[in-house]
Amino acid sequence: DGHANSVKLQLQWVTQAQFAGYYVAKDKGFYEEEGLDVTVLSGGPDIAPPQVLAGGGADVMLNWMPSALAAREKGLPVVNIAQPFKTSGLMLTCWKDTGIKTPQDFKGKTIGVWFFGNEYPFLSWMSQEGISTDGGPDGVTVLKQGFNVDPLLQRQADCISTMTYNEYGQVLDAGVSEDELVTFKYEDQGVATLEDGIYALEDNLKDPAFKDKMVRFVRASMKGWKYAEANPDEAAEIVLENDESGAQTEAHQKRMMGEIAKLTAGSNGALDEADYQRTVATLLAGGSDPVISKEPVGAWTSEITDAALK
Amino acid sequence: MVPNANSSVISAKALDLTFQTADAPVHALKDVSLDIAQGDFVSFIGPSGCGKTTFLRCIAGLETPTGGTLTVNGMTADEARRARAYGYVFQAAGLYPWRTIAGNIKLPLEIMGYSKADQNDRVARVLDLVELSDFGAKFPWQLSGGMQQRASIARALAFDADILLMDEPFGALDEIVRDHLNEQLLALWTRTNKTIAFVTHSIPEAVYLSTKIVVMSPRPGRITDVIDSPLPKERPLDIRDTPEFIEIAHRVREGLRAGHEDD
Amino acid sequence: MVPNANSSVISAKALDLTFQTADAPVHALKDVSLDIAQGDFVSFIGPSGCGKTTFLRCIAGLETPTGGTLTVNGMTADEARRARAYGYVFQAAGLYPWRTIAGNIKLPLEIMGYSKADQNDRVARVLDLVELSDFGAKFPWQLSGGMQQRASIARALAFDADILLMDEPFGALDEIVRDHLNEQLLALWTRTNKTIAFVTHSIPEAVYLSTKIVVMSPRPGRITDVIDSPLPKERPLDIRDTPEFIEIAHRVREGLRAGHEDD
Amino acid sequence: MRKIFPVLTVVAAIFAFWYAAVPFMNVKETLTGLERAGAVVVPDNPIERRDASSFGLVLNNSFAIPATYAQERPRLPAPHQVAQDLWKTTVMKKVTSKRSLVYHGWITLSATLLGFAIGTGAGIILAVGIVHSRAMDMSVMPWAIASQTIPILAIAPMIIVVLNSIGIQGLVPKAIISAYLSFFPVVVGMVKGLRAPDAMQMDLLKTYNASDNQGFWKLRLPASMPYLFASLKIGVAAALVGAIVAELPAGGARGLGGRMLTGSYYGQMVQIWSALVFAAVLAASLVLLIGLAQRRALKRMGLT
Amino acid sequence: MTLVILAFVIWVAMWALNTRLANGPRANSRPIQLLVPAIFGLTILVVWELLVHGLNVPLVILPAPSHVVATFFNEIPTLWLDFQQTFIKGALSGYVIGCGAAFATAILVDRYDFLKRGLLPVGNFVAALPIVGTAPILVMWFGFDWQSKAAVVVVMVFFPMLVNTVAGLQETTSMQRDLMRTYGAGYWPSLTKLRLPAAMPFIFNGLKISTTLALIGAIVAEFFGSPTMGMGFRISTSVGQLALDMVWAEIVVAALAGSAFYGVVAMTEKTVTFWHPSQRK
Ligand SMILES: Nc1ncnc2c1ncn2[C@@H]1O[C@H](COP(=O)(O)OP(=O)(O)OP(=O)(O)O)[C@@H](O)[C@H]1O
Ligand SMILES: Nc1ncnc2c1ncn2[C@@H]1O[C@H](COP(=O)(O)OP(=O)(O)OP(=O)(O)O)[C@@H](O)[C@H]1O
Ligand SMILES: Cc1ncc(C[n+]2csc(CCO)c2C)c(N)n1
Ligand SMILES: [Mg+2]
Ligand SMILES: [Mg+2]
Repeated sequence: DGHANSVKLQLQWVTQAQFAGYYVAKDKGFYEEEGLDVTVLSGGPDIAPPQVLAGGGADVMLNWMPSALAAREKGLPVVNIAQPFKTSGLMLTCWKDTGIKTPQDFKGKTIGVWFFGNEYPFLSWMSQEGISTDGGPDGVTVLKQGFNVDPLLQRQADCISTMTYNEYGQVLDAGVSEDELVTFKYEDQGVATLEDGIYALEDNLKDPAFKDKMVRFVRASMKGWKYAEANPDEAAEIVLENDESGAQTEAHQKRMMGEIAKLTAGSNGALDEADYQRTVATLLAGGSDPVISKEPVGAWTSEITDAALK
Repeated sequence: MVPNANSSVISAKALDLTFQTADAPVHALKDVSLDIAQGDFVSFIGPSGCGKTTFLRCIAGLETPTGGTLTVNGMTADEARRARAYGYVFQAAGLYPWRTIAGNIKLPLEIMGYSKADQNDRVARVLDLVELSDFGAKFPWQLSGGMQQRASIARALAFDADILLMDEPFGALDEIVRDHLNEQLLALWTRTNKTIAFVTHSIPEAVYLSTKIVVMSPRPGRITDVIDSPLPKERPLDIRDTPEFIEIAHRVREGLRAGHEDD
Repeated sequence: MVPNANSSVISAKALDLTFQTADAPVHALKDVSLDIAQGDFVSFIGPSGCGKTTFLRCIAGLETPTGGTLTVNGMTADEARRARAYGYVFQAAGLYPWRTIAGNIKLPLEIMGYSKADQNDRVARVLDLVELSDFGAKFPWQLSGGMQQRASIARALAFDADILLMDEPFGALDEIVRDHLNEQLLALWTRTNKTIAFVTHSIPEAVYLSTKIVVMSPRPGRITDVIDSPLPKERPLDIRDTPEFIEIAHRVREGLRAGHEDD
Repeated sequence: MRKIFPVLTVVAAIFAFWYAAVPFMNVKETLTGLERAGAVVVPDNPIERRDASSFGLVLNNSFAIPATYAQERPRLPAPHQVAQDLWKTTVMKKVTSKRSLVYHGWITLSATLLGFAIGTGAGIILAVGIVHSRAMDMSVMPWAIASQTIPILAIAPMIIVVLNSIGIQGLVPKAIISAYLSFFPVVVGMVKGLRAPDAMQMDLLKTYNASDNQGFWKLRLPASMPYLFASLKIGVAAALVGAIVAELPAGGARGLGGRMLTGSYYGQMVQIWSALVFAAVLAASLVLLIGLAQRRALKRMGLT
Repeated sequence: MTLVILAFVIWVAMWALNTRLANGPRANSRPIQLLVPAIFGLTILVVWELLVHGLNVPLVILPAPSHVVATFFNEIPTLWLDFQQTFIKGALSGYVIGCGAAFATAILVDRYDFLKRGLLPVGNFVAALPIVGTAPILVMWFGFDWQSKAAVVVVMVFFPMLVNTVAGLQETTSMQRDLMRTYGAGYWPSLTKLRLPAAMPFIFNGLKISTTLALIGAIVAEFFGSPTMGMGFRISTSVGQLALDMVWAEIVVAALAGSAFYGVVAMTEKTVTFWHPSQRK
């Protein structure tokens, strides 16, 4: 029946090239080829995808692993079934003229951080550096960063969180040259956590029909991703067509697609266990109030990707 | 004042009413006995707070006495109210501002389920009676205070009640308009032969209108004097300058002052 | 009615006042001439809308006439107002509910800058004058209507104004209370020898109180009759049943009716 | 004219003040930009400028004033920048375009109208219940007041998710949030209105031995009309705010709320400002419309 | 399923009980007037609890009240910190500044009729600006800390307070004003002795409306950027962590603080405007 073939996907942000693979797969008919009817639900800062999943509003979601593992500990058993993003795009972007050269220079500075479950890699990084996050001359003052780069441009913060593919570009678009900035990629600092994985509910995965549906979904999605990597401009156009807000510009989405392609490049969809272990280690190390308190069990499965990539 | 079941339209015996309020109970009526016969025009006069309104409301079944008996048309007051035995005119006209004058007069007729045609007939008739025929389509605020008060009397006359209860209907009007309405009310009473119970503050008004003047006094509210008027039924306004009139007025004033001195 | 600058406290000559309203201009006062001498008690009577209030407000400098001349204590009305030449008593007591009775009486004294000690003296004195000594610390709503009105008279007496302007001060009270206050007012007037201008709707009240009764009539508001009262200064309440009294009352009523028939 | 002149004066004063404020608000970013382009500015160090007063900066770099009015990401956009953006996004775009404010305005408006209808209906029903049942009056009223201390933005996402999970999506969840905000003023106003008839008016009906039903239709309801309209005006403005708030977690970033969100997300201050102005104009028009309906209805009822 | 039925039964029973209490002989006594809403509130909690368990609602969507209460008591230090940041620093300071400024403006507006006719219509327009749009702007202007929250609150409470105060200052009857004129009283005596006292009920109306606006404004503004504490901060980050129990604990704090704030202002009103008919009995 129709239900067996319909999939609702909850994104974790508004429509942008960060999610190009799914829009491409839909637009190019890859889902249709798999017999799937996929609805892509865009997100935003006030939407918690795990909550939507729990409420039955979606079958699968995209999520950053810290947030997904936190949900798991809260009793919502979500499982990573595929990991199209190999590399993390998260970084801190700082003004060079503040004198920041290494993470140790953060002391006494003000840093904007995204919360919503994404603060944990930062906290864990700072605790590894031995820097307190409660302000004061020897610690950093943390701000809950809103959704834009103005705190940096207006120097309310010395550093802010940016994604290589989005906010960093916005800083440059504002007329700032790369020479004026210093960046710290989480990937380079060894505190990267997995981003933009595909997650489903554990209970649903016990159902073979659902599992089969997911296999087809992941297969088609990865096909979409690989197509997007190969045809970035076309992918950006497809994203633009699907943007309901009318706020996105072509230049911005094309550049984003270019940067996204670098992050998905190393992945065929299967989760690399080493990356997973590093993510978990980072999170368990996280400061005084760690996001997860114990090693998660069954938080990911390779069954789906194994079947999809056969 | 011997009760007479046949001719008495309203008959109160040893009526008592105490209001329970937050602080002290208020003894509003004490041992009030009175008989009103068919066709009487009875005025109630007395200082503020002596229970005039309360007594009228008891007759209307709007207040329940805490003691004594009260019959209206041979029924209890509440039954009489349900039987729509009387028309009630309040101190202020109390017309609904969102209805025209005709609409206001129709209100009781609609509620009592008169037919549309009958409603219109009656409205026309009572408008004529109070000389407001040209004003049926106007809204209340387009009329002067005196005209509004006449409309409210028309409203009480529109359905077939033999009793008219009026609580200071002209209290808010100026003396000249009041004189005029008094004349008209007398004419109407003569023509229709209704029984009227009328509350007022004004001695001349009471004397001019009534066949019977009931003087009340407060704390607790009770009847101190009942004066049967020797004036003829036909009363030109000038009657107020006659010695008989002045004599009765004097007696009423004396009665009032006596009641007042109890304080 | 020959104007006499020496004895005339208030002197109006050919006063005219037209209100400009949204629709048609209202001719509220037309050619009003009147002299009020020191110590007079002048009542203004007339049907609603005849300009009684307007005339009093002109004297008080609250309204500006559009024609004619008006002097109060030899000054213009506005100068007199600034010189605090009169006390004004409104129809409703208009006490400020957030002040005690004493506080209300203090109000004009505070504004006029009397010393604290003087304020207390005066409050005590006028409270005594209106027989409210025990109620200084009460709030207005804790008093009956008649007591409130007495407090408002006390407020107008507290400072040294020779003129008292009163606009239907007892209009809202019941007849008995009113009689009582009338008596007290007369006593006060005899004692203080103030000049009083007094607006009323009630013929008995006008006749009972005044040395001079001014009958007015509307559209446009003008003076139709000025009656000098032959009654003695000492007036018990019973005087109202004397033939002289009834005679004057009759004349006032005739004057009123004549004005009314112009409509 | 007598009515419009003071308003125009105040508006002119606001614009004058606004224009005067722009250089001070934008000077720091403007100077940084100009410095990048090679101009000499004092002081020549962005950190010193951050800690300097805007006032001094404008005085010392007066050549930069014109540029403060033409910033792409201004802290305070100049009125003409907002006006240009409004013009571009309303008149110059097809109304079906996703870049048209009219298109987004309509999305918000439809949620507002539906929410307003639901809120008003619920409010009236609740008010009737409260007036007719003492139990309801005593139990519900205190909690209705307490319910308004809950920050709607905090529970809006939950409402959306909960409704989502029982299969309600799209316009309705937004309308329900919008209704949540608009129902309260209606309840308060209608309770007051239905209780407006004084004891005498109620007694009059009693003398006619009228039923409760007749009392409602012939007295309470007509007497409550002025109150109803007064609260509808407050309610419709609240409904619009509700619809805009609901657009943040509703997904898709559509509607005026979506515009404000994406504007803030991409640092497009001008876009926020024009969405704000558009929303305020929308609110004012809705209130005006209800005012017109009020005037007509009350006039026909003889109440004015 | 039994739990759901039980919930229904309890609901019906409560309603029957409340109807009896409300129509009973002592319905106007103080205890009953507190008891009836209390029973109603308690029933809602019990029904909520039963439904959450009976329908197996996931914790991450709606926590049971018992769970929220437990969190509330476990997290008191955090809640207290957030309360200070948002309520004391943000809401209260904004409330004082906003209401104070509105009051001063109202006096000015009242003095100059021109301002009144010009400013009030514009004010109504500005008051319709949704907070969702103004908050990001004000956070950008005034920074991440409580100052920007106070600014949002100022913007939210200013016009309701202004409109009420202006209306209040016009509340005097012409007779009361004329009385002042008969004393030859100038502007200031009229203002302090007549118009301000007479305006108090309206001023308090504005102050009461502003209490809830202030709290909501301060919380919502934190959604758009904040330091790492505050009720709005906690709510938005806890949603991300699916700590719904914490979200509801903060909502409980908000409701308690809001009701208490309102109550304090209402009580002050009672003492200040003791003379007003609505306050007497
Ligand atoms: N519902 C009530 N509850 C308590 N006391 C009441 C109530 N109605 C009237 N009273 C009191 O009963 C007494 C008689 O009141 P009533 O209204 O009958 O007087 P009245 O003679 O009509 O006075 P007035 O001339 O002022 O209209 C007064 O003391 C009044 O305060
Ligand atoms: N401020 C005003 N603007 C326009 N017309 C007014 C104004 N004040 C009074 N009038 C009109 O002037 C006329 C005289 O009014 P005034 O109040 O002096 O009458 P009055 O004799 O005191 O009547 P009442 O006995 O009803 O108090 C009336 O027609 C009234 O409508
Ligand atoms: C409130 C909130 N803050 C941060 C993220 C993390 N995140 C996931 S995708 C994305 C977009 C990057 O351009 C960001 C920031 C989130 N989901 N919600
Ligand atoms: Mg009465
Ligand atoms: Mg008058």
